[in-house]
Amino acid sequence: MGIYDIIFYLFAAITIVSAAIVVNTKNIIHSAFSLLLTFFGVSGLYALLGADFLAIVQIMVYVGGILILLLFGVMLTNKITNVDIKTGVLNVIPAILGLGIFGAVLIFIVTSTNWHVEKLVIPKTTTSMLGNLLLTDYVLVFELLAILLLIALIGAASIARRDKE
Amino acid sequence: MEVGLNHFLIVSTILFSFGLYGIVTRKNAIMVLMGVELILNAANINFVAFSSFGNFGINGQLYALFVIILAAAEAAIALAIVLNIYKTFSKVNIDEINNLKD
Amino acid sequence: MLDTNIINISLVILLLPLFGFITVVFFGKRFSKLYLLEVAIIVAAFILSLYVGYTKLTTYLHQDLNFSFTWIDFGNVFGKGSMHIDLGIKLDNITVIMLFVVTLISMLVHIFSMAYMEGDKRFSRYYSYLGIFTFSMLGIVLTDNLLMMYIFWELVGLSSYLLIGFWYEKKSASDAGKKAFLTNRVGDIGMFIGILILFTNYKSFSFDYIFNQISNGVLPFGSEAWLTAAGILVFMGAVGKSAQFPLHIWLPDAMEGPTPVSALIHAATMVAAGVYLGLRIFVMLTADAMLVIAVIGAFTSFFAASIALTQNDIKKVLAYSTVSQLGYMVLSIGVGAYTFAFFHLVTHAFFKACLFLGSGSVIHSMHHEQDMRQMGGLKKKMPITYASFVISSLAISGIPLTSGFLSKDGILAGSLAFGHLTGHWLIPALGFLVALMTAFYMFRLVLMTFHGEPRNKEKYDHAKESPFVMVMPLIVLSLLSLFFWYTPNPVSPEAGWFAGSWVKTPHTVVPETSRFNFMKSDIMTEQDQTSEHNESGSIVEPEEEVVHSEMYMHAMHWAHYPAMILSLVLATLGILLAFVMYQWKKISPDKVTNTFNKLRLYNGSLNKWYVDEIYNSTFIGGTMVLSRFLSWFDKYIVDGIVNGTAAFTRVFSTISGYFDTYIVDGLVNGTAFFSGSIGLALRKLQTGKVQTYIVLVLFSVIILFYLIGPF
Amino acid sequence: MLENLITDANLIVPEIIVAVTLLLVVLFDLIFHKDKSIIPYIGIVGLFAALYYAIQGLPQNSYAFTTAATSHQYGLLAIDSFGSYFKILILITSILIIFFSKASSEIQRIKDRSGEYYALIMGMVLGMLFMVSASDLIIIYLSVELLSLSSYVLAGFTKLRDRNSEASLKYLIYGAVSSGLMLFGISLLYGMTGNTNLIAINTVLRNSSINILTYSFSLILIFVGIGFKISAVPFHFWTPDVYEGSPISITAFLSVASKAAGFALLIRFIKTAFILNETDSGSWSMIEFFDWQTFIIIISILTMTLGNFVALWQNNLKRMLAYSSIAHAGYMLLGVAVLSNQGILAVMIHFLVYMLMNIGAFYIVMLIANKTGSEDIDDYNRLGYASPFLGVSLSIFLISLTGLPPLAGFISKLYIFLAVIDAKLITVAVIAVINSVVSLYYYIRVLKHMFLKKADQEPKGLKLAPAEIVFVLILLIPTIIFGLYFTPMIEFARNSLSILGY
Amino acid sequence: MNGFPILSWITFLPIIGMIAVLIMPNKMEKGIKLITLVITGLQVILAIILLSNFNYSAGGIYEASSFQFIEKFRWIEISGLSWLGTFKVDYFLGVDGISMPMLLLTALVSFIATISSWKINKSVKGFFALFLLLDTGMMGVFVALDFLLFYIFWELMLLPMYFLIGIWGGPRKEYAAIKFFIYTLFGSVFMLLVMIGLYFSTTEVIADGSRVFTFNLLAMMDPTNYTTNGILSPLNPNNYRFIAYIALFAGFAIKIPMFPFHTWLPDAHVEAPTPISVILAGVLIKMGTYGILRISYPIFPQITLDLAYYIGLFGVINIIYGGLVALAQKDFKKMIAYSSVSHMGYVLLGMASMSTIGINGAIFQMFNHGTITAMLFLIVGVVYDRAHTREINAFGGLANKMPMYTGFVTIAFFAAIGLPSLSGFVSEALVFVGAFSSETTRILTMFGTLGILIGAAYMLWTLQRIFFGEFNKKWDDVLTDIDFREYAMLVPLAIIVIFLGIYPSAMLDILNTSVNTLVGFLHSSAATITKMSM
Repeated sequence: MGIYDIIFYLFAAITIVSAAIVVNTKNIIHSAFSLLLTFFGVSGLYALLGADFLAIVQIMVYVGGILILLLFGVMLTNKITNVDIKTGVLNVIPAILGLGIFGAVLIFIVTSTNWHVEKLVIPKTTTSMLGNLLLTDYVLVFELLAILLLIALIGAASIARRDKE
Repeated sequence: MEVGLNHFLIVSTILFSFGLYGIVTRKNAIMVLMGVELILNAANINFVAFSSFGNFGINGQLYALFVIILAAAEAAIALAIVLNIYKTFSKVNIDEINNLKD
Repeated sequence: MLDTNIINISLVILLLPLFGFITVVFFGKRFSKLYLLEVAIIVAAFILSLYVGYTKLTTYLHQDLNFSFTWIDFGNVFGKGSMHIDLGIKLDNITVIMLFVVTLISMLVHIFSMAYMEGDKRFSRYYSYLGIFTFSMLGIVLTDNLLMMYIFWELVGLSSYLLIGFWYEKKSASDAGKKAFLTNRVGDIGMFIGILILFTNYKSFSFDYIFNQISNGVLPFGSEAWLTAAGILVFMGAVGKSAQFPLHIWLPDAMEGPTPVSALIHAATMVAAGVYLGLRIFVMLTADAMLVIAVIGAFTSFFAASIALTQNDIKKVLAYSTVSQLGYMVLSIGVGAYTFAFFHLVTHAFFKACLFLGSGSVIHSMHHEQDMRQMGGLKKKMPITYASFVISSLAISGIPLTSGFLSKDGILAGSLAFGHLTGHWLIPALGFLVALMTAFYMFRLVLMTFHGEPRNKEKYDHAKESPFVMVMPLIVLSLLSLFFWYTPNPVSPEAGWFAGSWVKTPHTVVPETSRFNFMKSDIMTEQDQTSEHNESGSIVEPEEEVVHSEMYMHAMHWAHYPAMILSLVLATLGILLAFVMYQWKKISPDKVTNTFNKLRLYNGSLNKWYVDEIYNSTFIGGTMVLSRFLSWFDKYIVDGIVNGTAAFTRVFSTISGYFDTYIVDGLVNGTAFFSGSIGLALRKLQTGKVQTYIVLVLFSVIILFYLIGPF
Repeated sequence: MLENLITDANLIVPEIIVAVTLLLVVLFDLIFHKDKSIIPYIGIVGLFAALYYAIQGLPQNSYAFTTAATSHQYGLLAIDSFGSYFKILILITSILIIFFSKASSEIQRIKDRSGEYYALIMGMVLGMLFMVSASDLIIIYLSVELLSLSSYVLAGFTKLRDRNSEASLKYLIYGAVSSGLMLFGISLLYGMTGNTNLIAINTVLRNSSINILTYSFSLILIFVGIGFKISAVPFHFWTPDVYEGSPISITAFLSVASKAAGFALLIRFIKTAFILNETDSGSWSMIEFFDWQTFIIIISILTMTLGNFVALWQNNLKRMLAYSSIAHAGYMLLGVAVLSNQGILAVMIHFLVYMLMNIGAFYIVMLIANKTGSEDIDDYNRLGYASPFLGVSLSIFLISLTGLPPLAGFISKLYIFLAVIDAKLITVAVIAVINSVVSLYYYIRVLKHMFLKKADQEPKGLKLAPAEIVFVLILLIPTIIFGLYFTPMIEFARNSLSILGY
Repeated sequence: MNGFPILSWITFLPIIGMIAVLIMPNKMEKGIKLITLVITGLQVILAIILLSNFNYSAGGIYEASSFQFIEKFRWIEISGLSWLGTFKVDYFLGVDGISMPMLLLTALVSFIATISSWKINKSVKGFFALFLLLDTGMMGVFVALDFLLFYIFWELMLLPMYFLIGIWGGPRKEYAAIKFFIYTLFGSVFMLLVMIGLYFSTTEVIADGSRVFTFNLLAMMDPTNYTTNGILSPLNPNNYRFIAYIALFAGFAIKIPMFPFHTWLPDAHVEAPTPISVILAGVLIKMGTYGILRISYPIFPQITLDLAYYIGLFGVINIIYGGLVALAQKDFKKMIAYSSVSHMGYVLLGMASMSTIGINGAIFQMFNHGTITAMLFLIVGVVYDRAHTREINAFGGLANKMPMYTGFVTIAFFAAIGLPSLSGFVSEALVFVGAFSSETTRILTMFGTLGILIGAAYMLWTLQRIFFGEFNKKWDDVLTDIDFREYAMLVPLAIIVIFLGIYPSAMLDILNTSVNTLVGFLHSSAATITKMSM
């Protein structure tokens, strides 16, 4: 077991444990901060896979953006004086049952598949390669995402703002 | 056992299952959204892992990048909707908001 | 072309009453005297039929006249060649005699009714009905084929229905009409099936053609059993129309109609149509069929006579007596005494019409009183009626010098011979017993009505002899009940022109193997062979009688005098007994009643042996129960099964209340119920909770994966 | 590079126009913030222009945005007549929906936000246009998301009633999960084939063996995303709730356009990625790893049965129409399940007709709701007498939806059954016809309420603007004409049958 | 007819009328009624013109050349479909001896029903517009020779009928209307599948010489047109053909209505307004038997011959069952409705005989039942209009109060009973004769004859209860004898009933050639198909 493996297991553990906390803790704030850890873990896994740029983006966008958004959400939808910002659960038994089967099937098929595996190649300059791809082959996607963000902006603004009464 | 593709896939699968579990079980809309994020992250791990191990080029990372951007957009809209719900119902517990049903 | 003329005249005779019917139906309301037209028409018809009868019986005595045309043409039918349905008329000797009888009695009834029905609010309607009846009856008489026979048969049924129910305000009258129609239809079904059998095999309804084919050895479906069946089935029509057991029940009820109608239809003509039909198909009756017919006839005559013994309603006695006498005629057909069956038909028509009209006269003068127990001593008040009544009663009892003696004697002789030849002795035995009973109940009737002391003084005082238009028919008919019209020799009918030359037993056409032994021809005569090989379609009647074997001739000869003497003795005995009980009061009728009632015989007879009751509780009741059950079944089960399934309905009946409340207007029946239930179940999935939906989606994915995945 | 870009841009002129219109709408929203009544017209002009170019583009047959790494036929978008046909349908629907929205009192009441409203509509249109021509899984995913994000917002846009917000939230959560599953499926498929382009995937599948379990699972997951869009059972759960909760114009839009886009996507997905070859007679033989036929037949039977049977119970007309649209998705899936050009033709025809009758039905429901404020079936009592025009028109639309001759709905149903029976799927056909009998119950129920029922109080007649009558007639007349003379409709669809790919 | 498209005119004339009616303002009720009367009157005239130009010796059935007044042109043609070749539908109308009586009946009954609708005063415009639409549907069914066209007409009359019962009907009208609709639709969707199956099994040569699939009914009848592996082709070794026959038959049987699919009929009849009952009983239910003769028989001859016994069996069940249930009815109209079930049994029995006489009788019975039942329903309408009840026991003694009415009732009732000299007798007798002559249905026929008795029983019982006995004073004011309008409806029917009873050849000659052709074709085609499939 090399250092690579140890780091992998570390990040994997962080990811999975914190994800477990995210979905199991009753306290929303706890859960939001666990999510932060999860994102970190995933980011680490990206790094292990040689996706350095992606790892950074993960942290920037998720931690800097999405998570903050979520926290805002939590704050805005719960009275701050309310000490135990807790939330109930439902569907636990069918969920465990269903997802148990679902997860088991998934793990079974994932592991049993003979994936196309070659030697792990870690490209050095992912950032420039990604940049190139983004503006050549995937320029359409790039534009599409721009419009998507615009729509998200308009949509979010229009639905969240207070109506003129 | 040396860490290989399967390890990453197992992590992603677990993450995926947790995400779904969260979505299904949590009452709070925001926590449901957290579950969605977990799913997206799981898929992203897959993309990156496949592209790295399968030598499919760097496209997989690009896809993950797209997904991250999309997740942000989705989160923005989602939270706007949740806020709207909160304004309307003064609560964000999804299971209590079911006027629309048969 | 005299024969064409006769045909044309016959057609005119047929259509005249129809014309009268239509005219009176449409204009009877506006012109109240229009019934006179109807009377005039029937008089004309009578005169014409006299002419036809005369010409036929003189010029064409041994030749039949035919006329037919194509009614429906089916063209060239696949696999069967050209096919068509013809209608037509045929004049032979019995036709013209019947023509005469029908028009005569019809005419007399028309005349009689002018007084009897006077003042009825539907007077002209009555005449129009008489018109359509006469038309239908003449149709039966004239037809040369089974289909037309059936058509007019039904029309006769209709006119009978209309006339019996003429006073339809009375429930009993409309009931009786309905009963008559329906009972007749039972017989008609048999007749119709019989006709179907014949048509299916011979592609023709024509009597002559069918008989010709049979005599050529072409049997229905190739078997003699089917021939027997066809004969019996067609005869079923006669059982209905001639009120034979077990379909006799309608005739006594039919007395609800006006009495002249009873005379015309239910004594002289319509009921005789059954016998006429029997005679028409006589040649195709096999031995088995004949035996069945004989048994039916014998039993009916006895059975009806036994009821007639105790009836108190004057018309009921006559009605049962009619049934009984019709039984005689049927018996006569059964035993092969063709001539005497027809002879009795004719003589009975006259004397029974006379009796009915006489009773009508009595009823008329007694202000529609029909119960004999209210009568008595009328002979002084109504001498002419009384005289004609007595003559007719003597005739029906079979006392010499009357026509009844001649015909009845022939029948009894025939049955005796039959008993002798076949060993079926019960048939003649019943015949003779009935002769005794007939004489008794007829004179019981005469004595109770005309003799003794008046029992209802008030009605008696008002009674008087009927007007001329009513007694004239009585006189005519009673005169016709005397012997000299038929034969010069009052004890030998064969000596006369009627039985001697006009009406001869035709040659049977059934295969040798299914004839009675005594009917097998020992020696074929030459005419016989030519007739069998005549393929022109119409049989030329053999000039000599070759039907019966030597054996039969011997038997007849042997039976003649014993039968005559025995019947005479029995008739006299019956009359004497009536006198003893009702005139001289030597034996109290009550005592006899009580004696017999120890065996419940009296009440049984009085109540017509409960046949009606049995029918009511079995066939009619059963049908009604069945029909109500089916109606229920239809409403709840068939509808239920078709609309869904009954089981489904049961399973979901618990929630049906819920269902009804919400969906009943749109989704009323079972399919809807079924679909609604599915919908209801599926609907439960739509909880409104989005997370539940997601759980369901996840499960669905797993299930789909299981279903479709390559396991 | 730039040349390529220009060539490619030429191929997606309608999309570009819609995108520009979107920007213009936003721009004008800012400029005319007092009176925004001009904005819908900008949208209409833009959509008409796009429609014009879409019609122009019908004969085109080539890939756009081909990736440099691969040969020419691996484009991100497939511009073919099949796609153009659906683009035309979607654009026509969009134009109708804008007029529809202009007439809807719900939308009128949020006039001040109409800029955003129409911008989001344009976003939806754009998403759908990309969906119908997407031939790469990433484009598929992103265009679905573009459509979804816009429609999430639009579902709750009016904020007039609680149920708007609720619809929005449910739609969001359901949609996010569905697309998440789809994305996961895509990632698995990517892992197996190393590619996201449908053609490339097809090539890989032809040439190498793959793990069937994983393959099936990923396809089912991807199907969740598409099934969500076309509301196929069991991925339909959002449909009734969202249809009922959304503004009626959006409901109509979702039920027609977004479903059309979903079907186009599904057909292209199956036809491009999994076909082995197409015979001369137009039937497809598929790569055998996954039994698409059985799978879609199962889904289809479930869909139509559930749609029809549950619709029986609905009292809200919008909700009933939601279930009816589920049922229709079932019939159309039958056309897909045949896996032949014939089936595709039937689906295309059905969509054309479905657009007419469904928008028509929704429009009348909207007109009535405008006046009465109710979509409840009990409030329709005797409406046929008070407003005979609306009553008769709605009857015709509903009868056409039932599929009775001589209306266009019959023809499209006939074509579906022609395809199904020709494929010898007799049992399926029997189930489908029984379903169509069941469907009669709930359609006729509306008619019953309008004409047969007694009302507590006689409803007042509705005054209709001429424009509203014209709108109804525009939909009504083709519904009748195409029932009697359907040659042009079928010629049009038949000429648009070609799908790029093998 | 010199190119004058008379069949199109007679079929679509009511559509013109419908448009005219719709244009008329609501208030001009008289005008609307007059338009309808004129239109249906014109239809009768056109029908008479058709009859006078009818060639009695042309067989029709399977041979396009011996159909008359043919109108045929390409309605839909879509070429270049790789899997179908050319998709084409013909507008193909024509008349032969089987459709001619039905056409006459439709024209006549529609006209009578229009007169009978004179008293409709609720939503007059809607009523007559729907009525005329219904008229087109019915007429179209009887003249269409293309299956798709037939199907369209068949379905076309569903919706008007639904509304006509549902809006203008009695207390349970909604139930009855939906029941009618669902039953019929249920039958017809299977017809649709069979139609498509047949479409893919038959080809026809078109102008350019190529063979294409076809909806042409006549082409479907020709065994040489079958494709080798069409789903309903006898060359294809599967049993779909049998199933298709059953499905198609069920579709028609529901319309007849054949036991056990008959339960919609009493409901629909009882609830429908008088003119609609008249149409329903007079014309609509004939479509079922007509469809069987026109489509099931010649297209599936060998199965038809195989199943003859069962067709007859259901016929006899209809006769007896319908009759017995009618006997138990207390509602006048329901009684007559069930009598229709019984009478349609004769039609089935006659058809099952597969013989010229039987089928002649069956078609003649269809016509006669049309006229007689129309009369019966009009008769019910007369008392219902006046007394507003149909309870049989509520009446009594009407014979004195309403003598002319009673006269018509007697004619109608006795015609229904099958009294000779009225038309019902001839057809029933021919049915029995025909059915008895066929070995398969012989025993059944014997049971069937029981219908004669049961029919008489319920009819006479009803006659007695309503018209005889004591008059119920309650009705003294309301019950008046029939007026001119009612004469106008009843007299023509009565005349037809009597005329055809005395001179049935007037109708049978129209039928005969076609029926002979049909019977011959049945056997020869069955033989051909049997040979092909071996």
